[in-house]
Amino acid sequence: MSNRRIGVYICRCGGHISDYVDVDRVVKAVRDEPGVVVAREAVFTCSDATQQEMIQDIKEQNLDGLVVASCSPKLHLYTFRDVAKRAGLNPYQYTQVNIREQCSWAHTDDREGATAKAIRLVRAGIARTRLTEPLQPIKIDTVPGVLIVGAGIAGLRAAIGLADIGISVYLVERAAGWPGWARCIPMGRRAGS
Amino acid sequence: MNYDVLVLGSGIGGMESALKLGDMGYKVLLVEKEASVGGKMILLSKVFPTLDCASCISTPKMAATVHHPNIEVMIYSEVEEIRKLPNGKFSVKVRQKPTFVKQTLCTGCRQCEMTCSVAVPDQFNFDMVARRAAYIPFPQAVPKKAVIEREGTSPCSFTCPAGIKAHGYIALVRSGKFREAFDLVLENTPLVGSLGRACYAPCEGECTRGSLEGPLPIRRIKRFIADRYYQEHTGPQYTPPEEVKDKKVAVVGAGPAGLTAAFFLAGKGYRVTIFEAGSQPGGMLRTAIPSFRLPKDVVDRDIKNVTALGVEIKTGVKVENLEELKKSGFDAIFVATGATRPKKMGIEGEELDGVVNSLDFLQQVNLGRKISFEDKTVVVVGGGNVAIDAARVAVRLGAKRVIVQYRRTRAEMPAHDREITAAEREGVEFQYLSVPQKFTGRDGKLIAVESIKMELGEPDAGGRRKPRPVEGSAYKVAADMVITAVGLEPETEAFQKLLPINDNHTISVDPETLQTTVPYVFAGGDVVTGPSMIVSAVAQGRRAAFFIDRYLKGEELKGADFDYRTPVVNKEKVLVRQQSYRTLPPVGSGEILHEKPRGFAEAELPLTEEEARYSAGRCLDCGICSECRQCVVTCPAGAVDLSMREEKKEFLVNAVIISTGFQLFPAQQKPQYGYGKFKNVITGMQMDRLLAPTRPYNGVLRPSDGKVPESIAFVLCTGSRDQSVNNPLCSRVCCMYSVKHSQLIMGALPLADVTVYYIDVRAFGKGYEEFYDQARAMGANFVKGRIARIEEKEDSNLILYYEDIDNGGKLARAEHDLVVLAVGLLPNPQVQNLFAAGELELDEYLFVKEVDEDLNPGKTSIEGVFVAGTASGARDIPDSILHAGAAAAQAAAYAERVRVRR
Amino acid sequence: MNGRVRDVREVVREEMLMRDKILDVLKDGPKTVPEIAQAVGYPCHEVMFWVMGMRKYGHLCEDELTDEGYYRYRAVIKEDS
Amino acid sequence: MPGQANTDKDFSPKILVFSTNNISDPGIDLAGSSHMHYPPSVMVISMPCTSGIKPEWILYAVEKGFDGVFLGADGEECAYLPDCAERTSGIVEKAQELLGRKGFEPQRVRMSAICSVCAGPFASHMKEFSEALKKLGPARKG
Repeated sequence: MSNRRIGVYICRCGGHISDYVDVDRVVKAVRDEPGVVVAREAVFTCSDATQQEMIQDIKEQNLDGLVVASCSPKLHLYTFRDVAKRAGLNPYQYTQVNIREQCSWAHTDDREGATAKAIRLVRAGIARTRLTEPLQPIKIDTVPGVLIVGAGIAGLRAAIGLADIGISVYLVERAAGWPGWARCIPMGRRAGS
Repeated sequence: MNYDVLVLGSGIGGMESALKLGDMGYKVLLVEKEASVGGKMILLSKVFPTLDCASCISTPKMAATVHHPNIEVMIYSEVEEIRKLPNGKFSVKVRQKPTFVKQTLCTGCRQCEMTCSVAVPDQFNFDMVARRAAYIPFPQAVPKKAVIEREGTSPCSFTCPAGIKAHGYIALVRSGKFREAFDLVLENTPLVGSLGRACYAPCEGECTRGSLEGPLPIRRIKRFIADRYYQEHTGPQYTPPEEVKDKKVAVVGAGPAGLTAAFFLAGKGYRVTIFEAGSQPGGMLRTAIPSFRLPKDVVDRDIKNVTALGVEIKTGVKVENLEELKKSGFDAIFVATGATRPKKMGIEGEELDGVVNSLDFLQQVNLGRKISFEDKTVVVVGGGNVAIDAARVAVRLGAKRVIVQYRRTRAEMPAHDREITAAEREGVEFQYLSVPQKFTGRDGKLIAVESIKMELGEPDAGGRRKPRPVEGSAYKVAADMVITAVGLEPETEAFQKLLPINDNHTISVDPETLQTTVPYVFAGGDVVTGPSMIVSAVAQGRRAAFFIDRYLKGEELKGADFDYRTPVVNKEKVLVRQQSYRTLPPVGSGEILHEKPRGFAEAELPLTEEEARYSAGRCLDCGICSECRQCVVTCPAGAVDLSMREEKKEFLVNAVIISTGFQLFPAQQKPQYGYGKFKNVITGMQMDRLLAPTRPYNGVLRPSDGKVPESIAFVLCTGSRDQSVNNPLCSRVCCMYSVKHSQLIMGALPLADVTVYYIDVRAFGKGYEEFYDQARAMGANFVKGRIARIEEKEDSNLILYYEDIDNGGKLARAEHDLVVLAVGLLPNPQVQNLFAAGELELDEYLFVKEVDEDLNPGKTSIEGVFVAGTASGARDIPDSILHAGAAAAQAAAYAERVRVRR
Repeated sequence: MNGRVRDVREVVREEMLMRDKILDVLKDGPKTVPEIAQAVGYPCHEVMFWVMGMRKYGHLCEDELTDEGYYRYRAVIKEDS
Repeated sequence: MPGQANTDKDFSPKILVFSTNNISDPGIDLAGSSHMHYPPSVMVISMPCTSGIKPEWILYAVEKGFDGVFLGADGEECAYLPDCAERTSGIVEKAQELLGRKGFEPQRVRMSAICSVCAGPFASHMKEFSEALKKLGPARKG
């Protein structure tokens, strides 16, 4: 993880970032951070053209880390994870840095301060990318069966509901009344069977 | 496209169902009519009884819903029809409304909203504050993308032949953005000043305000825009485009059509030359329209808008051979020579000295020839605008008597009514139903006009009643001058060998593209349409430029989308959208009309800035969006696209969940409580907004004047448990949300008194009773008694009359400075229209009926259709979520069964 | 309607017309809603719509709370553009 | 808000904020999108739930140059743990203890519930905290 090859893209957001943050200075400041191979700015990092550029950079320069400094992850986290994926990376090899909602827009009164903060935030994002191991989704096989304790109306209705969608149900009832003494009644059937 | 389950409505119930199903691996289509998911819960301050932040619980769910790999969310969309198929599946038609913002490009920066020129009540703040026509629903919206609300094209803009965005520039003037308004008009025509004076303004005829106190003075507002701009800028602020194309276009005729075409073609980078037969450019603007209506310096300044783009105007050049012109290096030609030849009357004496045609006459005067009609009697023949212009000019030249003879009545007169009235006021005499039969002269000089009276006979093919002479009614008028104005026609003989010419001398063109049979020749304006309005000629010029550009680029002409306009908005709908109207009288006509005016000073006063803005402020914003295009200009991402159209999509789904939620009781239906009338009476939902951090005001304030309230009353059971409004049901949430409000208010405003008027407090859920006790302990005053009526005092405080049950049931009164009506929940009536008639059963209160409520909650009368949340009855949030889970499980089971059946 | 309360839609629409007038009135310093209403000659409850709309879109913001229980509002000098 | 005078020109305390992805981070975002101002020396790291913070991290942050650490906690709305606020306050206590042992003022750690619409409260917390830290002076003396 020490020799990561990272691409960094700083968004101007059509002025919403660049009006308050000196984006060129941010690019210069992070260009020589350890692991950074590509550092660019773009008017809109979320535009199709810039996304294509990222994918191309990742492929051509063999990048294994992607940092996009733009807006809140609430907006484009999924967009850029998808970019990473399309470029053949693990989506978690990408880090979103929020320099709009939590930087340019919050410090519209202080260009110097906002620029310094953006540099720190992007550096932090790069460090994070450099130091993290990408996650792999894990798949765990489960048993499509459910144990229901109590065969009152709630237990019974739940059992029917589960059985209806093809999940085996084991319904356990302590009392001696209905549904009889059965301790363990398999009620389900697999869908389609 | 196929989905396992369609979920209708993305409130907390809909999201819950969709997420449950998505997590189980089912493919879900979620349709939401608003521009964000979230429903009503996201708008609440807190939830009871835990006082958790509603937004904090909702936002992660909203994001999860939208990003879920198994859920497809369609926002700003409405289900039009659901039809059950014999195989148990459902066919669903969805209408996706255009958002006018390309969702993939929008970055949620709200710049469009900041610059938008139209303010409308914000439905997400329950009308307590304004939003813009361009808007992001609320700060936590998911997706956080702007939409532009457009109900259609406003009638004024829609009717303008030239497509000038009348509503747009009106809205800009209202905001005081005069330069932007000028630029907007300039997008459709260079002749801003001329149209502002001489246009016959079809827009004003369509103005919805016309059915109230009278239309807006749209034309004069345009004149105001032009005057203001021209005052500040003696020349255009632009230069020819940097990128010049190598193609050249010749425009024949420097009238409105030619100038407009040249303007747009030059703007696209073509090298354009206009050939004008007259000595000065402007066409009819210069020659025919008298300067008291249109000063010639205005025409000059308008023309500068064209020449500033590098257009060369060659005057005194009459083009007769188009092929030669083409050979001299032009790639396309636009013929816009107008209708310049006066028709002859064909009666005896027309050649006499003293008989002139109107066009020659007006031209002479406009070119500054000194003519005096002192002591003369002038007869003008004809009833068009040119005739009236001639008559009014004759008056100004000092004529003793000016008579207009017209063969039909005033009602049939083609001249603009405003002009006729003006002429009357200036002392012009009108002899209707009169036609000259002969002009008599002495020594070749006119001395009299011999006319005959007419009567109107049967309507002809065109529906106009044909005049016929009345026998023996001939009469004679002594006259020194006759001006004939019986019509104009194009002079097209020179083009005859190249182009097909119609019988009425107009050039035959393809009406869509304005191309003639000779591909490189296009024609437009009066030479194609016959005599028409300036604004129609402008329209043709614009159209020609569009298609000439395509022709020169080698693109297909037919079927190209020129000047698409969203369908016109329904004026009736506009008028009922608003409950009441204040009378906003139109400003005076501004015309200085008096008997026998002399000189050619402009007859109409300009609007003052105050008048212009006031007049623009009368606009009803018919289409909501004014098309002022500020958002288009300002959007950094170029995401705004006003030409977007709605899309209809069809899907096949296995099961349906209806989670369309509830409506709040419209509190106006309890007039004795004065909601909508008394300023400080609000609803519980409005109180929730006031308490939420994304509130409409900067705190909990009285709507009457922004004061921090000191004494707040809650009126429970407003519109629920109330036979008088036809809703006997308990709404289940009003007690608790009012208790919640009380607690929150006591937290936010420690000095305020809180009184809750109740019938009985229903605190049935887990922790609810404790929550209620807590409110009491905090100091909320609970008074048992139903409010009979509320009165408003002079200072906007409110007097509540109630039956004080705990004190022997005597009538009591109390004063408060803010009253919150705890309105109940009502069914959402739109559900009924989703399915083919009667298929979906509703209960007696019009909620969706649960046919097997005890064992299968959520099951409806249609197998495979389930209902979740408040669509089937009043519920609080936890119950809605529970219900949504039940509906999801059953929908999954049905989907499974349908899948198996296949 | 009783003629005293105008339709919300109509009042809200006029924000664009009233904005400059209100900003003009605020030139001399922050004012409460009743003070603004008196200066522009419109009823308080209508001024509320305009002031709150202008506040929402950043043309003005609240200042201190007066002893009478009213907030004062002051014009915001636009930082951008 | 604009127009506020900067009293102490030399020292603007560096504040590290821990926020939560679901709840306090959107609140902090909202402060930005409403153009509310707070000192740019505030930096935010977001995470799933503040109850996962180790007290040692806080000490580390202060040792490495942050003058204060703020935990923007969730209330009961936390999607992971209903008692996360309690756990977080436990962490704060431990962190304060750690700081104290190393000679740092315990006031350098603060926590408050920041909800998804708490834009205004967040901005004022930051201003107040910043002022308080100014009075304390830089964490690393000399």
